[in-house]
Amino acid sequence: MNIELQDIYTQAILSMAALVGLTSFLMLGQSRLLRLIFVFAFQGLLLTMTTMVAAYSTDNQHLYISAVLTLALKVVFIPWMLRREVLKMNLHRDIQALSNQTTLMLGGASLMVFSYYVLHPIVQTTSPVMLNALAVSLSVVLLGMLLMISHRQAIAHVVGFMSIENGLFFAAIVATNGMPMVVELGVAFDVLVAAVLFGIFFFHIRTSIDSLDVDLLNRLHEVDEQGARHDKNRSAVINPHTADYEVNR
Amino acid sequence: MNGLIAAIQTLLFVALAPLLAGWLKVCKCRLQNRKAPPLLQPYRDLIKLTHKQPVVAGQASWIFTKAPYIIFSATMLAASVVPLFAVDLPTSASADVIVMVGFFAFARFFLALAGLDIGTAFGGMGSSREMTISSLAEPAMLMAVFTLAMTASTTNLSIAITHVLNEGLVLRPSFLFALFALILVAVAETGRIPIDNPATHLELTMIHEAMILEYSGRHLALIEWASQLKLMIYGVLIANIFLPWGIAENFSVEALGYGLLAILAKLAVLAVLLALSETLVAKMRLFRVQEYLSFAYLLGLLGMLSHIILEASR
Amino acid sequence: MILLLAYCAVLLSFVSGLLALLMNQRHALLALCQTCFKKFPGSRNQCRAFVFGNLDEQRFPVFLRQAVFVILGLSGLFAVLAGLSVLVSKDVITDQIGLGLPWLPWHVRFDGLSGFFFLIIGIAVGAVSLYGPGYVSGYQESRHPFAVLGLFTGLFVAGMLLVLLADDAFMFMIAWELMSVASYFLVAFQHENAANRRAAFLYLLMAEVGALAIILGFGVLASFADGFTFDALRESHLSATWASIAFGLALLGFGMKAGIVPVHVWLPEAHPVAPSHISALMSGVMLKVALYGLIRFSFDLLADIQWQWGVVLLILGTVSALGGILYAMVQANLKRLLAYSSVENIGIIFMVLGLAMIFMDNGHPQLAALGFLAALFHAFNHALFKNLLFLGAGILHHQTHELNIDMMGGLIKKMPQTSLLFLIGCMSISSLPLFNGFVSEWLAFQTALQADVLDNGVLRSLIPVAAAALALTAALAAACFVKVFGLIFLGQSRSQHSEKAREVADKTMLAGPMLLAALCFLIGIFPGLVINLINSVSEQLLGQTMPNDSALGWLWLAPVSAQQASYSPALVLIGALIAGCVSFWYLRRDPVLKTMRRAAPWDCGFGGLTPRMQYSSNAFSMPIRRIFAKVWLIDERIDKDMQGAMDQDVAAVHYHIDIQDHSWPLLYQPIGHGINTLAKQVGRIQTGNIRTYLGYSFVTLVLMLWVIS
Amino acid sequence: MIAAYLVLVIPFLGIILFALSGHKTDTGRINIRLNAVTLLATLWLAVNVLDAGTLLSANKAILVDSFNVYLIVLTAFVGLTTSIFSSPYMAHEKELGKLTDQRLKLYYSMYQGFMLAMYLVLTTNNMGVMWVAMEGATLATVLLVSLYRTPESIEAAWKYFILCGVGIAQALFGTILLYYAAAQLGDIGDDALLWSVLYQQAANLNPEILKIAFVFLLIGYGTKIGLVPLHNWLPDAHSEGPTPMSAILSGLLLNDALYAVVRNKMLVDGATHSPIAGHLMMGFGLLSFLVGALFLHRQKDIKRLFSYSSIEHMGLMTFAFGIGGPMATFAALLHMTVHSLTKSAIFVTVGHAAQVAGTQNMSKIRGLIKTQPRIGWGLLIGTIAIAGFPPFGVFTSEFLVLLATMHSYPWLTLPLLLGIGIAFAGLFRHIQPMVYGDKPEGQMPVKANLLPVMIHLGLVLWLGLAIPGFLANWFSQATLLISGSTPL
Repeated sequence: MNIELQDIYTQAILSMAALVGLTSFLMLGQSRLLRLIFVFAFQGLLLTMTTMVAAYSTDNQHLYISAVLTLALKVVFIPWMLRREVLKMNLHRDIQALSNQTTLMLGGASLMVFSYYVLHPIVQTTSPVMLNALAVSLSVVLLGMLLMISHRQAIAHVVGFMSIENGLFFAAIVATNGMPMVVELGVAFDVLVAAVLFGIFFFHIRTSIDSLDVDLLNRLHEVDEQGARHDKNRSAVINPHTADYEVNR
Repeated sequence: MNGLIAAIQTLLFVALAPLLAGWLKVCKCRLQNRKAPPLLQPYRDLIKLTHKQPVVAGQASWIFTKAPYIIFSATMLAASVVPLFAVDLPTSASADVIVMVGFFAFARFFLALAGLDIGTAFGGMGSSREMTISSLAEPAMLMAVFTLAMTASTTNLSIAITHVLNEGLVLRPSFLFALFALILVAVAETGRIPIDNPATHLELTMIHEAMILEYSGRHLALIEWASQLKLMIYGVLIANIFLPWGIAENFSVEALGYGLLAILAKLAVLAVLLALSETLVAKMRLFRVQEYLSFAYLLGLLGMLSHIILEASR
Repeated sequence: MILLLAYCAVLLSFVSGLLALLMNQRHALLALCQTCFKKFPGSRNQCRAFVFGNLDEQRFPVFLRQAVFVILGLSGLFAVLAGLSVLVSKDVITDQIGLGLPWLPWHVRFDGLSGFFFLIIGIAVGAVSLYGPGYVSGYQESRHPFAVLGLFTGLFVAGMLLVLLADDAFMFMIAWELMSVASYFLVAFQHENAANRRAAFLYLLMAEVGALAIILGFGVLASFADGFTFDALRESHLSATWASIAFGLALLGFGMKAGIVPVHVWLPEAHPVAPSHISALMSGVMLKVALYGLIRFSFDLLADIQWQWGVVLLILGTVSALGGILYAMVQANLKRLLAYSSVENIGIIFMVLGLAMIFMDNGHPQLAALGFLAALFHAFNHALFKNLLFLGAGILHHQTHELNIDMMGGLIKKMPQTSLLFLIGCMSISSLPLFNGFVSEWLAFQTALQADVLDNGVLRSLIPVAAAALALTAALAAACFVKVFGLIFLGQSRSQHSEKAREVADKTMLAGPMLLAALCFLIGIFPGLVINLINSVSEQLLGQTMPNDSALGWLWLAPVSAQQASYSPALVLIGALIAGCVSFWYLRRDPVLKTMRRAAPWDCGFGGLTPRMQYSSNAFSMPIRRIFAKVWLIDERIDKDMQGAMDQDVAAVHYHIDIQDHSWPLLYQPIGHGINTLAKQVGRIQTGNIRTYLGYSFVTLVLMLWVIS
Repeated sequence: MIAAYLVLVIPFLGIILFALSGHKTDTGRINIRLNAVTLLATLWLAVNVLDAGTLLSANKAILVDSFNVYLIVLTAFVGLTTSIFSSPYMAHEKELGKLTDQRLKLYYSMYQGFMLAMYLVLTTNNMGVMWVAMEGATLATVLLVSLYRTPESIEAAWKYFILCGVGIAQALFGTILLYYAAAQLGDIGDDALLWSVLYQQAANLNPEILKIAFVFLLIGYGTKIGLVPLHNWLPDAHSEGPTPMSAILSGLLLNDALYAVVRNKMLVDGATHSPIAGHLMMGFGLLSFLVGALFLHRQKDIKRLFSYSSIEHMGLMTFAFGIGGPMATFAALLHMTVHSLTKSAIFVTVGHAAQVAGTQNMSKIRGLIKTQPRIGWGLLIGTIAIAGFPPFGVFTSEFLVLLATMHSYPWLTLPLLLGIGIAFAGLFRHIQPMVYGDKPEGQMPVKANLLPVMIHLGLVLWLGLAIPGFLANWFSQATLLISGSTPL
């Protein structure tokens, strides 16, 4: 594929894709929450711009609406809310040590390659641009998940979650020029409600564990701490001759 | 005619059983350098017992008082299906050798119950041991009998003996094994040395005597008689299955006479052998009995296998 | 018409179950009746009096109990009638019921085999319903509601009958599981005891596993056929391997229900804890239904019998028979002992069935028919005498509140009728001549003795060994039941309870056992009655009948030919009567000697016998325990309490014995252990950390994408 | 068609009604009535479908065919019976002081919100809207999970929210890919997300894209189904939320997520002509089934126990749909119905049992039959039914699944068999001590309405004995739709 042979729209979209991918990387490596939120807002802005470009080039009215929605939600409302939380919780000074940042970045890079690899089969039936765009959005999705896996702050989780949404949105816009209106509105509504709910949950979590570290949310699990107690009873399951099988008695 | 002969045979069985016991005792005493009681002493004992009023334990139930009759009848029925001096016995058809073993089991069942009825320790001990030994002896016995049954392909004793007779002298390894097995079982089942000693009442070793300790009078007579009968049945079985020659095959008077003489002679010899072995062998501990009986079982099994592998292979 | 009888039997058992549910609805009934009478004022006063009399608070429970059992008894009666008529008419009746899957209504088929088992169930249910009202009156309504007992008894019986009627895999499984589940509730009926709950759990677990195996067995057949009806399954011609797999699955499933070693363990746990009339049905009848299933599966559906299956059955049967009776021997709990003895008898049946299979595949259908006959006959007999013994055990429990035979003794004088009935049961199960158990064992021996006709040397030597094991089993069974009868009924009372025991007041409770005992004896003397019925079964199923030599007349049993073996129990009975009477009258001819003198037994001069001097259950079986020591896991301890100077004097001796089944540590504990360990390992994936969970999601996604491309 | 709209409008009105008016004592009763009216509407809808066959609204927004019509009725039915249960249950919880009026208001309006989401998932013809509704269901219930505001419930709700959110986002990616694939065909335009259109065009869709799309859809909706290893939210959410919510989550949400997967699978199968989608589903299904069964053994909390049982059963259904033959599909459809009925009935009894004992800890719940026989028997019989004993309907479907597996993949029956056995043991080792035995000190009966349980179990029993003609007809038509042939 020769980039110079593509029209300007395609070039713009590809650049946007590259930038969106880059912001995802930036977020992945980010250990300060405020910066993380800023980069997230920037990604939202890129998304808005992409939508605008798409709307302009295809002359699609409803894409403008979705661009506005994106701007309002992802660039303004959510970052504002998160930032407020961070400041309120006094988390902006915390630097969360990412134990193996290098590995993480390498992993992220290989995810990108992997996205291309996965989506490669569809290149036969479609343009390479699409492949690029889809691969980037897939890698944004995957990087978002990786972000959530590697960060312990609930705020970072929300950012990761929303950046996954960004990735999806990007794919929708680039690959298919947006979804049908009703779906777009629905998705936007869901995102809004989700954002509100996140706000409520921050409050609840804070009151319950006095922190937003999700690793502390680990009461509900199936791992056996008192192995010995179970060992004693385990042969009793169906043996009527030993003790009582009703283990918990 | 057949029915009459069968009845006579059975009655003869019953009548001769004490004689065999007497003869055995005589032989044994001779071998042990003791003065023997008269040959007919068992008859005198039986008559004396039947004329005494039986004394029964206070808590005895009907099982205790009726058991002797049941035991005696069952043993007599067993005797009735064994050809004594003539084959072609009609009773053999109505009850074959398996039924005969069943009759023994029947008698033993009630004997053991009677032992438990009074509630003494001895009775329980005797019953327990008797049932243990017999349950080991029974399969061994059936193995021996099955060897015969498979050779003659019948379980009808009368027909089986005819079969052996008609075949003439064939040396079958299987019969040899079966014979030994049957002898060992017979010794165990009739309570002879080395399993049990009918002559003693030594508390810790007795089996048969422990069960009948509380019996007296006609009850005791019946039980004694039944056990003499059982000894005789085993003797006749051994003699007539493995050495059937001389037994009457038709009902002419001389054939019957020869048959009777032949079986008497065979039994006499067997009794001598038994006496000899009882003199030479010491009594076993109770818990070695299973070795003895499993040896018998092994012999029976070997007999069966040698029949299948050596004699009937195809 | 015949099918109608069968349907009646099923419906009546359902109705009896539903009727029992009315136990708590007296007030509703009362109201209903009142409105009815108001509506129809013309009704007779007697009728009204009858209705209200029975709805009286005192009278109602008694009345309802009787009504439930009367209906159950009618169900049994109809089952007997249906079974007999189909056996006599030799018909095969098919029908369809509009239940089940949309494309598969319930297929019903009533043929000789079903009919024969109908007969067994009918007799047992009849006996139980005669016995039932008296027995259940001992339960406290508040603790052990009759509604539950009655409902599930009805469902249980209906389930068993439906299994026999089923002609498609789906209905078969539904009926089969109905039977299992209903009996599970019955086992758990007295659930206050932990032992009962354990037993019920174990029972249901094994029933479930067994049922799954059966489903799979059907599944193997169905995957080579089009449809689940038995007709379709019969047409599925399997390769030898698949047929063997199907047979193996069926054997596992049905064997688990039947109680074949080593999958027998639920039996000795469940039977002792269920109410006695239920144990009687479970042991006497339900195990037979499992047998029916195996016969239906292998002889009817698979049809192409392979002799290797026969060998498997033979070996398993032998092991079960020996194992069962040896374990029975050392039990002190009467019902547990009886349960193990059921294992033994089922083992015998399987053994003979194995022989039948071997003969079948080796081209001796007549001998196969003989083995088949022996197996079915023994099944019939076992149903009779095991039912009898369980009902007897129930009476004992009802009267003495004991099941430990070490706590009984001397009951023969207190309960003369029960003891006689129990004695008949013991004699039948010990296979003594003149009783039915002997006839079937005799037939089994006769089958085994025909091994000579086989070409395969291994088989020819294997079968006699099995026969010898059978002999050992029979002898041990006799020893075992001498112990049972002797310790329970003879000797002196070993406890307060048995000291105070009385004969049952309610004589109808004895009617059930009496019926069974009479049948035991009757069949023992005239086995031809049942054999003719079974012959029509094997004619339908195998196309062969037992070649009974009719030359000797109907009193005789000559399975192969009169030359080979024959048995005439009637003549033996006559001989026995003659011998017994003659000796009896001869010896008692002198009137002076007729009387016996009563005296104290010999006590070795220690001053009186006490009950504690008697042999106990453990003492009785001690020689056998020593001889076959390897068969059990025995934990035997003697603790001495010492006292006095230097602790040299023995104050008291405590004897403990605990006997366990080998199958627990070898089979069940490893499985239980394995599952628990596995569950523990699997539990580790649920760490509680959300990041780990996200990681799972991520890895799964990546993995799937990788897989797909 | 009006019926279909009614079904959607009534719960919507319900949300608004409950949200605006504060909580009153009779809110529970109004909730019951609303659900009853919805049920009537769905029945009307069902009659319409019965008469006219597949219904497609004029704007193609709503599609009701034989596959979803019975699910709609089932949803309404379970919704109604659960609301009958929830009314006294929540009142009791309030008496105990666990809840405030404010939260009850939230509860009731979210109840209707959840129902709306469910109806929308089922009735919509648009795959995008289906996704929106599915996410909406998560959002509606997430606050219900944390209704008690205990640290555990908040933790559970957070996990539920995040895991399901991330999961469902993947489903959206799948949907976008689907749309993309359809858009390539040209001249479909906005109809490219309509299932009815996609289904017609399935053979022309790009198989490669659809394969990838299916992976995303399966993992996305699979998270909601509770497929191992994506299931981790499920036991937490079930055990910490109020019991009526567990009942509808288990009975409805999981079903509808599976419904979404199957709808998508139909498209993918049409495009790829390979069993790859089926194989993926079989793999996930079997894994969930086995792992769920094993987890049962280790539970201490009664609601957790049954949520693992749900995982196990959903695994079985997924597996059955994965096999794909007519018999397996029929079985899976039937299993969806009976599982939903049985499981919601069980949760109802479980809720009461927990109230009787005052705890969800199974080691503290004892002797239910002696304390309150109806609850004890209800729990016991429900467990018997869910464990797959006949004559209950669960048996029928498991029977068919086993036989279908035997037919197509004989060796897979072995793990299946093992799983059923392990699951049964796992359930019963916990249930039996709870229902049986003597009544412990201080355990008192509670006011309970067990009518729902009886009706549910009665229906399951009926389905086990005979499947009514119209239902069988729907099942077989749906089977035809999904697998291409009918078992009839």
